[in-house]
Amino acid sequence: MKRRSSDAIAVPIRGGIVATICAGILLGGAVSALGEDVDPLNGIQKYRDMLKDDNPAELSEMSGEALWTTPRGPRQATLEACDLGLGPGVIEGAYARLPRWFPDVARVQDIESRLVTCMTTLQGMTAEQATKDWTNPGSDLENLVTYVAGKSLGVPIDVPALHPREAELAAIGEVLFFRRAGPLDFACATCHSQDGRRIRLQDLPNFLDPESARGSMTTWPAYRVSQSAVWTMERRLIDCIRQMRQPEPEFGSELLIALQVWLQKQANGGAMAAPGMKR
Amino acid sequence: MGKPMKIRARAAGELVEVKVLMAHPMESGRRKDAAGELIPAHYIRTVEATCAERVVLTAQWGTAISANPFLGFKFKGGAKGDKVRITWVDSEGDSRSDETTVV
Amino acid sequence: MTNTAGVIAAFVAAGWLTPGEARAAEWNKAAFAVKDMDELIALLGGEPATPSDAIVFDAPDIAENGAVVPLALKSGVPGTETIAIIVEKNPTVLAAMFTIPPDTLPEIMTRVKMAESCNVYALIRAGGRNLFAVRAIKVTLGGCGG
Amino acid sequence: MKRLVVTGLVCAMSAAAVGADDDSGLGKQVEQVLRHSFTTATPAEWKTRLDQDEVQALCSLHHNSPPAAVSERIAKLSSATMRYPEDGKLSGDWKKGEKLASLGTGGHIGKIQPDRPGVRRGGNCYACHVLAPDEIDAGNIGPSLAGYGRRFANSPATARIVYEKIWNAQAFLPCTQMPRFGANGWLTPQEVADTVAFLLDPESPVNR
Repeated sequence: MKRRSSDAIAVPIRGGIVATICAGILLGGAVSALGEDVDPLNGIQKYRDMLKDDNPAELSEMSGEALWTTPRGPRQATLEACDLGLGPGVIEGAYARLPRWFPDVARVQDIESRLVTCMTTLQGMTAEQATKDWTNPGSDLENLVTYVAGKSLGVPIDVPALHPREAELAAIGEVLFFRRAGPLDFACATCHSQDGRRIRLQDLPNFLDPESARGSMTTWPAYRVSQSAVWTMERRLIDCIRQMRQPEPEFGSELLIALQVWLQKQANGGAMAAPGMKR
Repeated sequence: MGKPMKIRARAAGELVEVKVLMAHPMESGRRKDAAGELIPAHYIRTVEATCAERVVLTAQWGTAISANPFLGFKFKGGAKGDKVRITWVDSEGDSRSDETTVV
Repeated sequence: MTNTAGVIAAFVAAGWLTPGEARAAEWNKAAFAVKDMDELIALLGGEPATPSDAIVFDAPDIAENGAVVPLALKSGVPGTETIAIIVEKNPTVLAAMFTIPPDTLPEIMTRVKMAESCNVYALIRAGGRNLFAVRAIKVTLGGCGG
Repeated sequence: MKRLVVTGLVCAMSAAAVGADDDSGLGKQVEQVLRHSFTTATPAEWKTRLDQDEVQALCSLHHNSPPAAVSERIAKLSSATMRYPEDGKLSGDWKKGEKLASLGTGGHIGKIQPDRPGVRRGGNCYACHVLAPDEIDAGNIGPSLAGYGRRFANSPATARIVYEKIWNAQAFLPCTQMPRFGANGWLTPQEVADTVAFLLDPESPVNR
């Protein structure tokens, strides 16, 4: 685990007069000997090691597999003919290549929105039925996403964003990553643009660094012990935005797709290791 | 009926090592939902493990076992091909029983 | 939803359990209401508990989240019949009691909830003796705020 | 006071530069995505939660590394936001400040997990800073502030700078990650003063 002492000035400022003056009177800038010797991270590492195996997300994968292969909905069809981008029924490696452009719906979809498309077209459900209670622990949609993601185990993330709309969304996603708003002035970049940072003791991936981005993106969906539930990347992003004290973006909305296209692009080449287990 | 468990039973020498994940909310009765209402207690109280009809472990649990419980233990006298069965009963009288083959 | 007795009866009927085994799986309501280890021993019987080096109690010193704290307990005490886990500052302190048949190793891995930082005890009962090992586990607070 | 120097700097920031990105196709596309993605947000939520003020827009545009002229502009705008408690005491009750420092709740909206009514807003200082050295679960996005009060004379001048830094850190360090706790109305002047006391009071666990 990378670790830095907590002495750096928060944001590097390039050559501004103001910045220079301010650095001189910055009250928090000095290195403190106190607090530096407190290193609880070894203790936390042992905790994580002891939880490495036997991930309760395996229960979600089992439920997801049953949902994939069981006839459901008004048409009593399974999802086994669902095209996740690699052809009907091809599930292995599909997650690692999402989000992507789907010509049949003429838009870029992530795994959740693609599954909803399959549930509506193949099984005859309404979108409301397909997404009902999806944020509840153990929801059908989260179980399905976990099952599909598990079928990309070891497959490198491959979201080059070459289709024009994918490329547009990647660019939009980058702007959104840096877009500060709300009563705490937060953007994704506030917490996720530097190496070795933590909120309390939780490590924060730096999505400007491909290696760090891979470490994060390859391990979602993940069982979150604090929630006793598997969370998908959409769910993770919605909650980050809630914690930024901004309103909830809608499920499947372009904002969530754009952020995911950009994040996956940053993480390209990382071998999928989902489902993960996180705090 | 609860959801299926995930059971692994592996023979290593004279031992069989068993690892179980159970799908259960293990509600303590002290948590509140988004509306501020207490969520009623709902938790597994007893677990029994058998191998070829012989009891190899029993457990009594309270509300402090984590949600989606994990249990690992080892016993002697089992062999590849034996059936290991895990059964739980919860505080609402609901139960679940699943088995796997020792590999 | 059926009641516990009904379920056990069904298992017996299905040949999964013998009547004797079903009794072994009964739940000790009084034990799960005790407020500390001494009260538990008073309830279950035997000598007052003493610390023992023969118990290997593996746990993290720091738990990243109190909802899931992994524990691994191993008793080197001959004739270990019961392993109990006691979380000192939980509203009800007894987390679990495991009954160990003779051919089962006195080794348990599980995960418990901790309401706050405190001592966690592994209590071993063997032939009327009560022995324990203890670990202080710190539960850390989470990130962005609620 | 050096802050006055900052305040007095002439700013040559042009209005055109502020909205540079907005005129491009990308800026319009981002706006469109936001409109399509937060369709249930109320006008009040747009105003307070999603629309950007000038400082937020500038920091976003420059990825939090603004050029000199922009830094000056941000510092000037930020210095103009300072407000102080009515009683003039810039260092309050450290025990109240201590509670605010570890409290991370407040201000969550939405349908999935909004705050329950009556939840207090905290400063959540420990999310980013080491404060009391024996509190191990402290973050490191910001610098360690352990023993902070022992680095300076516990004087009114010190209290004023600390107060202003919590009120609006961007007056000192444009585009810092630190929220503008006072200027944004997240903490009251009294709460900011209590937090100052938590940092500076010799009795505070930060300095013991």
